[in-house]
Amino acid sequence: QDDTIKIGVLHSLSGTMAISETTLKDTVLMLVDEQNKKGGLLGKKLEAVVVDPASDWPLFAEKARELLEVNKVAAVFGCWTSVSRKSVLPVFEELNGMLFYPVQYEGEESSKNVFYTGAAPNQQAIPAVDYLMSEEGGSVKRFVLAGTDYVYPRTTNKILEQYLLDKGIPAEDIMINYTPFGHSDWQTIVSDIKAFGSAGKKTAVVSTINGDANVPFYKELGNQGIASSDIPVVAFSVGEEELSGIDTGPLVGHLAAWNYFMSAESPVNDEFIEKWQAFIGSEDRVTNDPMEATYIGFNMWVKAVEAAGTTDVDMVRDEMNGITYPNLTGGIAVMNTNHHLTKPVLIGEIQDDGQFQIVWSTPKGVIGDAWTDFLPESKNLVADWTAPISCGNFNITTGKCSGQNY
Amino acid sequence: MLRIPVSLRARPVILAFLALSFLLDLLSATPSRADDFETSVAKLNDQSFTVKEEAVLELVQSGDDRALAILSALQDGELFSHKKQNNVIVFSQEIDGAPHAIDVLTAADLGEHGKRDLKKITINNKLRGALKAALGALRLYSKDPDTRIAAAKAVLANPSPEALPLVVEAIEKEQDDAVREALDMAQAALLLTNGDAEERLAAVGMLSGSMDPDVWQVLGRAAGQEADADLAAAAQAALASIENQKSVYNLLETLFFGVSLGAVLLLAAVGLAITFGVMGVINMAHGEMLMLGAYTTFVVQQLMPNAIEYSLFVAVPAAFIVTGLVGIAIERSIIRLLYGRPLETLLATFGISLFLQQAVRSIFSPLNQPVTTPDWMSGFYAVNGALSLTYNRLYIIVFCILVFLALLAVLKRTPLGLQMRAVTQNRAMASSMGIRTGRVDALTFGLGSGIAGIGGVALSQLTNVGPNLGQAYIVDSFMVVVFGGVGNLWGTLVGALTLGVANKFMEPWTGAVVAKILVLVFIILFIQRRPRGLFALKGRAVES
Amino acid sequence: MTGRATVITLGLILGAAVLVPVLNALPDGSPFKVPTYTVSLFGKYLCYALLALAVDLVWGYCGILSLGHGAFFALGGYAMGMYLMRQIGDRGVYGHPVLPDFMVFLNWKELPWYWYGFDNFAFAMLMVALVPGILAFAFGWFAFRSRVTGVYLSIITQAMTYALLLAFFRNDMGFGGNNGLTDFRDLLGFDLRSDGVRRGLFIASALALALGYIACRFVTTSRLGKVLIAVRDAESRSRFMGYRVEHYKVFVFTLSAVLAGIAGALYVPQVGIINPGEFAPINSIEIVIWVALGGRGYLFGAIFGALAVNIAKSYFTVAFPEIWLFFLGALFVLTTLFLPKGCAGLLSILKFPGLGTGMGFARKKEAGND
Amino acid sequence: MAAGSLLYLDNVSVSFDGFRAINKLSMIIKPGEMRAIIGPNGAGKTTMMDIITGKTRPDEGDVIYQGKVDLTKHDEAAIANMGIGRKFQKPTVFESHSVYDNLLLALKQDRRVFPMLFRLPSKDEQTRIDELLALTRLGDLRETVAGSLSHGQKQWLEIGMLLAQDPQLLLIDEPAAGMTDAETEETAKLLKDIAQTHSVVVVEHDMDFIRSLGVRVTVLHEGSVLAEGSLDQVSANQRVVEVYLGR
Amino acid sequence: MLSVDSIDLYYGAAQALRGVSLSAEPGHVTCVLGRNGVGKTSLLRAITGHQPIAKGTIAMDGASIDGMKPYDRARKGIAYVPQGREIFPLLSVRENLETGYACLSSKDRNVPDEVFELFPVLNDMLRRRGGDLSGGQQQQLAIGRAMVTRPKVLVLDEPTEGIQPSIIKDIGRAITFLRDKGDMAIILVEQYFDFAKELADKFIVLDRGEVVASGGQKELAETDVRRHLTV
Ligand SMILES: Nc1ncnc2c1ncn2[C@@H]1O[C@H](COP(=O)(O)OP(=O)(O)OP(=O)(O)O)[C@@H](O)[C@H]1O
Ligand SMILES: Nc1ncnc2c1ncn2[C@@H]1O[C@H](COP(=O)(O)OP(=O)(O)OP(=O)(O)O)[C@@H](O)[C@H]1O
Ligand SMILES: NC(N)=O
Ligand SMILES: [Mg+2]
Ligand SMILES: [Mg+2]
Repeated sequence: QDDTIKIGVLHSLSGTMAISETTLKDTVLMLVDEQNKKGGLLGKKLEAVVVDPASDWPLFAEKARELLEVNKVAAVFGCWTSVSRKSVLPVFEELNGMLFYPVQYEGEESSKNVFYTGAAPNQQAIPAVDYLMSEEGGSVKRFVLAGTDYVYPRTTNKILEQYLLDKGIPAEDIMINYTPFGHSDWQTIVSDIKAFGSAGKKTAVVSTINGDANVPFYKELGNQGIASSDIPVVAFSVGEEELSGIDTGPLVGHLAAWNYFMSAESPVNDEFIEKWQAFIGSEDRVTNDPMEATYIGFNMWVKAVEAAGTTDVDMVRDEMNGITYPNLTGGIAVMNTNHHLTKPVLIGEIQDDGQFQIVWSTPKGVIGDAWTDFLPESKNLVADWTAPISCGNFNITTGKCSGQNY
Repeated sequence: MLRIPVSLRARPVILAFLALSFLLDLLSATPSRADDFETSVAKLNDQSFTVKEEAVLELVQSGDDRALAILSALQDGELFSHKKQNNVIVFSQEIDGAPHAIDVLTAADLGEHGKRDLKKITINNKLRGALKAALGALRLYSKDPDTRIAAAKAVLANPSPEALPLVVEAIEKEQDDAVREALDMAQAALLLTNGDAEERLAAVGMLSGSMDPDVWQVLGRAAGQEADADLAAAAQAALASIENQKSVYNLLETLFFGVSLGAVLLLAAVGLAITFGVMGVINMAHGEMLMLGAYTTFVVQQLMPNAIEYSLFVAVPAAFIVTGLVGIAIERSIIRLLYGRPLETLLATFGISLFLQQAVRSIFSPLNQPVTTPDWMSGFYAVNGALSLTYNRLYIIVFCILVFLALLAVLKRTPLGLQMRAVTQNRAMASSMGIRTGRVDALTFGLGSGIAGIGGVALSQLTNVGPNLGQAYIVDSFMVVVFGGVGNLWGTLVGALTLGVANKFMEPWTGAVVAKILVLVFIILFIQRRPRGLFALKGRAVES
Repeated sequence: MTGRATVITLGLILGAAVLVPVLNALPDGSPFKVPTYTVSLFGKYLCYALLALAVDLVWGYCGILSLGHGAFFALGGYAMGMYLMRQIGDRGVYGHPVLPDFMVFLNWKELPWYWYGFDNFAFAMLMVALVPGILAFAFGWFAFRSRVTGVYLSIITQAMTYALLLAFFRNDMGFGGNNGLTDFRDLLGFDLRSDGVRRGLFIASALALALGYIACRFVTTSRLGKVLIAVRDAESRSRFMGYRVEHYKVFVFTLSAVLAGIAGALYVPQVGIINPGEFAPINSIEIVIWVALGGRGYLFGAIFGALAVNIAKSYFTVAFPEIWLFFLGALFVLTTLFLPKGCAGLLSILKFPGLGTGMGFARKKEAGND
Repeated sequence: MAAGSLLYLDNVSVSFDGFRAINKLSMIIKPGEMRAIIGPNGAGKTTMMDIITGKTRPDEGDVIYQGKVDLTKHDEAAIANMGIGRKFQKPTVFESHSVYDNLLLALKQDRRVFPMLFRLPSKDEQTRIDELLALTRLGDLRETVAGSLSHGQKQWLEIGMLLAQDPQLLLIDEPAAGMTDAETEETAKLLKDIAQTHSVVVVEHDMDFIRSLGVRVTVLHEGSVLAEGSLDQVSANQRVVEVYLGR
Repeated sequence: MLSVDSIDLYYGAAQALRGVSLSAEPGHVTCVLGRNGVGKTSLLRAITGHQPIAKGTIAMDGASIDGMKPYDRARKGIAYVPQGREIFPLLSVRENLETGYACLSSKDRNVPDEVFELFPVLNDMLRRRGGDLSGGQQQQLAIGRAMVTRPKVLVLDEPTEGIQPSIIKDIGRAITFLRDKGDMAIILVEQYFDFAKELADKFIVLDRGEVVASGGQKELAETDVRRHLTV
């Protein structure tokens, strides 16, 4: 029994989020597989404990507790939606577990027990609009911020709105629009966008539309004949996997901002893709950004455990700070002391083969910012988990660090 | 003045070439030399899009006959650089079944190439814009009037100085009025951006009252201009008058949106109107029947990848049969045992729905499946710039009406329909009248499920085809059926349309979320007024 | 006549209320130690059981199939959640003295009026009962007075919870959007993370369930209970007999909503989050499913159903994470086929003949065995 | 006119999608009176009772009770509580309640929610129910679920429930239907002693039954009164013979 | 010709019929008499196949029909006019009649004229929903509906219940008419003794689920039969 190291996999395999999360479960299984082929970790085999929180947020907390208390896992890879993360957070802090969260999110958080390997807003949203406003991006002057009505889009759009205003975009040139989860009838909104875009200034849509709502949205765009050259749409939640469910013919040229695209040209990436398709047994399965985030997180953890020579959470955590690992796009990912990664930001254009063609990327990696500088309350906050601060939300003005959960 | 040899009339591309060279005489650009052309072509393979854009302009100006072909290929993403052969620029062409690389300069066949040998020459949105304009100009002389109109519109959309003389020339020799009109507009647009003061004002006059969004763009730009105050004023006036016209069409558009949403709701719900409305089975698995219909569409498309255009005509009957049979199987194996215990059907069908969801998840993976929209269903019919009706919605409305009428006919006109209603109203007595209740039950449930399957085919054209499809529609379906009045098909129809239209008229005011909330509140209040739904059955008959 | 069922049920609940915490208090490593994980897990189940009880009261005994009871549960939960939120005080990530974190980063300036008072435990607990109660009363008053019955009632209850779902999703509502309320610290000054408090909550849940059971039992066995069943079977007949059907319905509906609210309030501190997901129509349907499986019209059946389904769910999701829905689906189907009146129905036939509401003994028009 | 009358229908009409079921019907029932109503199938007898008991709202006309209350302004429960009880043509009982509980619920008592919640069974309620069980010959079925009674047994149970309610005015729709001739006579006797202390309106098609009641008879036809008087008088009426009795 | 041979019938534990036998020949009316709750309806439910029998057998033209579904019996020619009418409430009167077509080959799918001759009111109300009819109208509809199936055996459960006198006479005539056509066996459950006496060719009297008396027309006149019917 003691010759295995258990790690937890906490992704929904049923319910609304299964569409996105199942892939990440498989990714972890693949990585564990490989690690064991390489002889495991600290001379022990890795054993993945898979559970299904079923897209039910309280169930996430229950399962997290079970993984930590009953299965005594050394680390957990899981969660997609922010609400699921919020739900398990107290559990991880109470039981001093270690969670790797692989999805882009709204930021405004840094927990001692969580490593955020997905993008913070400044690693996705901000560069994306920078690109749109650039000469090359079509020097966009008018913005539609369309999102699903929940925290991630709300926050991201709040940040973007502030950012755009700071950049001198007049308020009347920013249209903000929210839709319910799984919204499927986009006729009105798309035609509004069309109208908004026909007012003389170059217009673009920044989409934080989540999950299932995207397919009908893009289909409607296609049907109402909004070509990317007229009104480009840049999305933060649409990756290769989402596209695999759409006929991308009409969408060529629309954009997405991520830290990874399957089309990235690098040997590690080719290798990763081959391994993945072999593991899943299908040439058609794609890779995407959260998978890379999982990949980085997993390997950083492995590296840290080897360095620490134990899976003891506190010791591994100390090793995690500043640890580096090659990402899949040919650069190096760094785990910063705020538990967010340094990653490059890429802009891709949708191709008719369902892939993204990288049309722009930041020259070097961007450091994930837990607390955005574009919201009054959070610009004074910094996260740093090394002494002397060792705090997730240190207020540089008051010099205080308000309530931590442990 | 330009004589077009009859022998060439049939060959628009060449005509376009002539046009091209003609353009360059006009521009009296420096006489182009072949090597410049080659360097420009080479530049297309550069990393930076700015360089590529230069290259495109150079090609346009080069006056070389090969330019058009190259640029169109570039626009359609069919231009490659050959990794194996020091990155010469090539087309890829099927030559007796094998892909061959063709040098764009020499037109020489560089032999077969493998999948990875060629690297696509990429473009971005900005470049697309530029290409559109350039090609637009080059196509002004196409033989086909529609192409010419398209070309004119393209010029209008991105007015670039070079195009002006071309347009002027084209106008002079244009016979077709429609095309002439388009060209005039294009010219106006060009003048508005490049002409002198009064030319601009004239242009505004010309453009005002147009219902073409591109024109609004142009005017918008002019309106935003500080430099020339009265021009700006004129442009704003023009836009204002256009706004008025627009508002009318917007109303029509909203109505259309509402009706089409209603049609979707109806297609989603009408199957339930049978299984629940007529049979009284609280059918929680209805959503999964929709889902099966959608997946059937997907499978059909997989089976006939080369005939996607016709796939739906196969999918509809296929979906009806597949889901119909599943329905019959469920009825015979489970529901059959639950008549007279309607509430137990809730539990059983809920179990079935979980089962079916997991089944597709295990068979097709939890991911959404891509269902292609046939060309004849994509795109839209533009009444004008302010009002355009998307084809898929139009067809779905029509389809929905057909399905509804067919169903109505079955229930009201056929013996089976009568037996269905008899059985569900008094099973025991129906049996004593010689009606094979078991068979009728199975057929009824099968029919309801089959219709749901057909609904699923329609949904596959609008939304995700994934394991959650059913869950996404089950609640709305029940709302529609109950709101309309259980057991009344017309009620279901009117209910669906009412909810659809109400929703769409509220959305612009309140936003999508609040609109949906208001619709729900409306349903609650409405049921207070009419506790048995929109088309309530009244009288003794109901109580007994 | 069903004294035995009552005694057994109460015995089991109260037994658990004593035994589980004691076993949990044992030193680690002792063979009988019940891990804290299990304690809060079963604490959660007990809340579900109380919720199921509430649904059975209206559905099983008065024929009101409510597809919106999740709403009352959630509202009770939110009331408790708001109290817990206020308890955080300035320990939130932004260290704001009053505003909860989510309000701070959406830069709200001051607390919305409807958050006032929730820093006071007594007030919050009052709201736990009042908010669902008042909503149910108002909703029921209008619906029952306009004689909305059967599926029509079911659907508008569903519409109600659906509308609330969408409303609470909106950040502007001031309830934390879809992230809901979380990150709780302590209750009445006791640290929510201490095993002590966990046991306390477990005991509280058990007692609440026991009291809820007794209350429902009292109602259903009273003469009013007989009227409810009369209403369920022949509403208009009972009218002609002079019973104000709408009053009876409003009464049970409200009572049931309050019970659901209390269940929600006890649920939240044990799972550590309350979010709009609880309003999802599917959740309310699931509650009905528990009751149907346990045996509609049998109070202990409802409790049994809630426990059975949720224990099965917890087990399946770990044992067969990939395909557990097959098992749960099959469980539901098989129950309907082989236990026509739910598990309780089986028990009642075996052990306690004539128990429950005698549903289904009635000679049914449909019952023609063709 | 309404004065001194227990029930006064003042040209009441109701029609169902075009079809006039009750047509300018006027009628007076005096306190303590027993009145028999006959008339062809579809004449409107049951509909009339529906109107009196608040089930159907008339299109026009008033229904005055005890010379003051206009019943058309009240709902079923209110009317029932004013002391108007009814036996339905198609026997309707609480199918999943025992015969005993059916009677218990019918007993005259404070029908408001909370009194019902806290009321305990009392001795004289017991005795009353036992009387009724004896009277309706359902004594050995007292614990049987009403749903499994035979048609006629249900008829009796419903009569029992009506008596338990102890209303001022009893509306009885076809009590003898599905009873043996012997039972029919029983029922007639029963109604007669009830009539000592109550007002009764009874609808029947069984002429022997009507005769044995020996009370004033009203003949309804196409929603209005065709004839009124003693049975012999109305039976002599040609129209009545034509539309109702037949030759 | 239909014959019931010493059948037992139970509802759960309660026995409703004990060794009941009876036979019905074409051109004859067989009457079943008895007080409330003695098992008359139960007997008919057994014959029409709505209630399974525990013992004995029911045969039609010599062939046993035990275990046959009600609809197969209906197709064999057993038509049922149940107690309480069992009209299809939401079907129009016409549709109610047409449900009988299920037994018929498409060529003779029509409503026989005699139905409207016997019950003209049905003709006036073809469009009205069955559930809206008055009790008596429903009773007439129920009989008419049974006649549509052109039965060999017509089973009537208290057809005069709630019917106005003149129409009772009509129904009496109807039954006589059908009997005299000679191709139809009629089983009639009645409480209305005089009516039964008028029509019965033979009869049985049930008490507590047992046959306590039976015989032909003249025995029926005798008072000991009435004894079984008195309370
Ligand atoms: N809701 C309704 N819709 C349409 N017609 C109706 C409705 N209710 C009653 N009727 C018609 O009104 C007339 C009177 O019906 P009612 O039941 O009062 O007759 P009745 O006198 O009770 O007859 P019976 O003696 O057969 O019971 C009948 O013709 C019936 O068809
Ligand atoms: N579904 C049932 N479940 C249990 N017992 C029943 C059921 N139906 C009838 N019984 C009982 O069986 C006995 C015979 O009932 P049945 O209906 O055959 O009587 P009947 O002779 O038709 O009486 P009536 O003249 O009142 O119609 C009655 O005592 C009745 O209580
Ligand atoms: N964190 C997200 N994408 O919900
Ligand atoms: Mg009547
Ligand atoms: Mg009977």
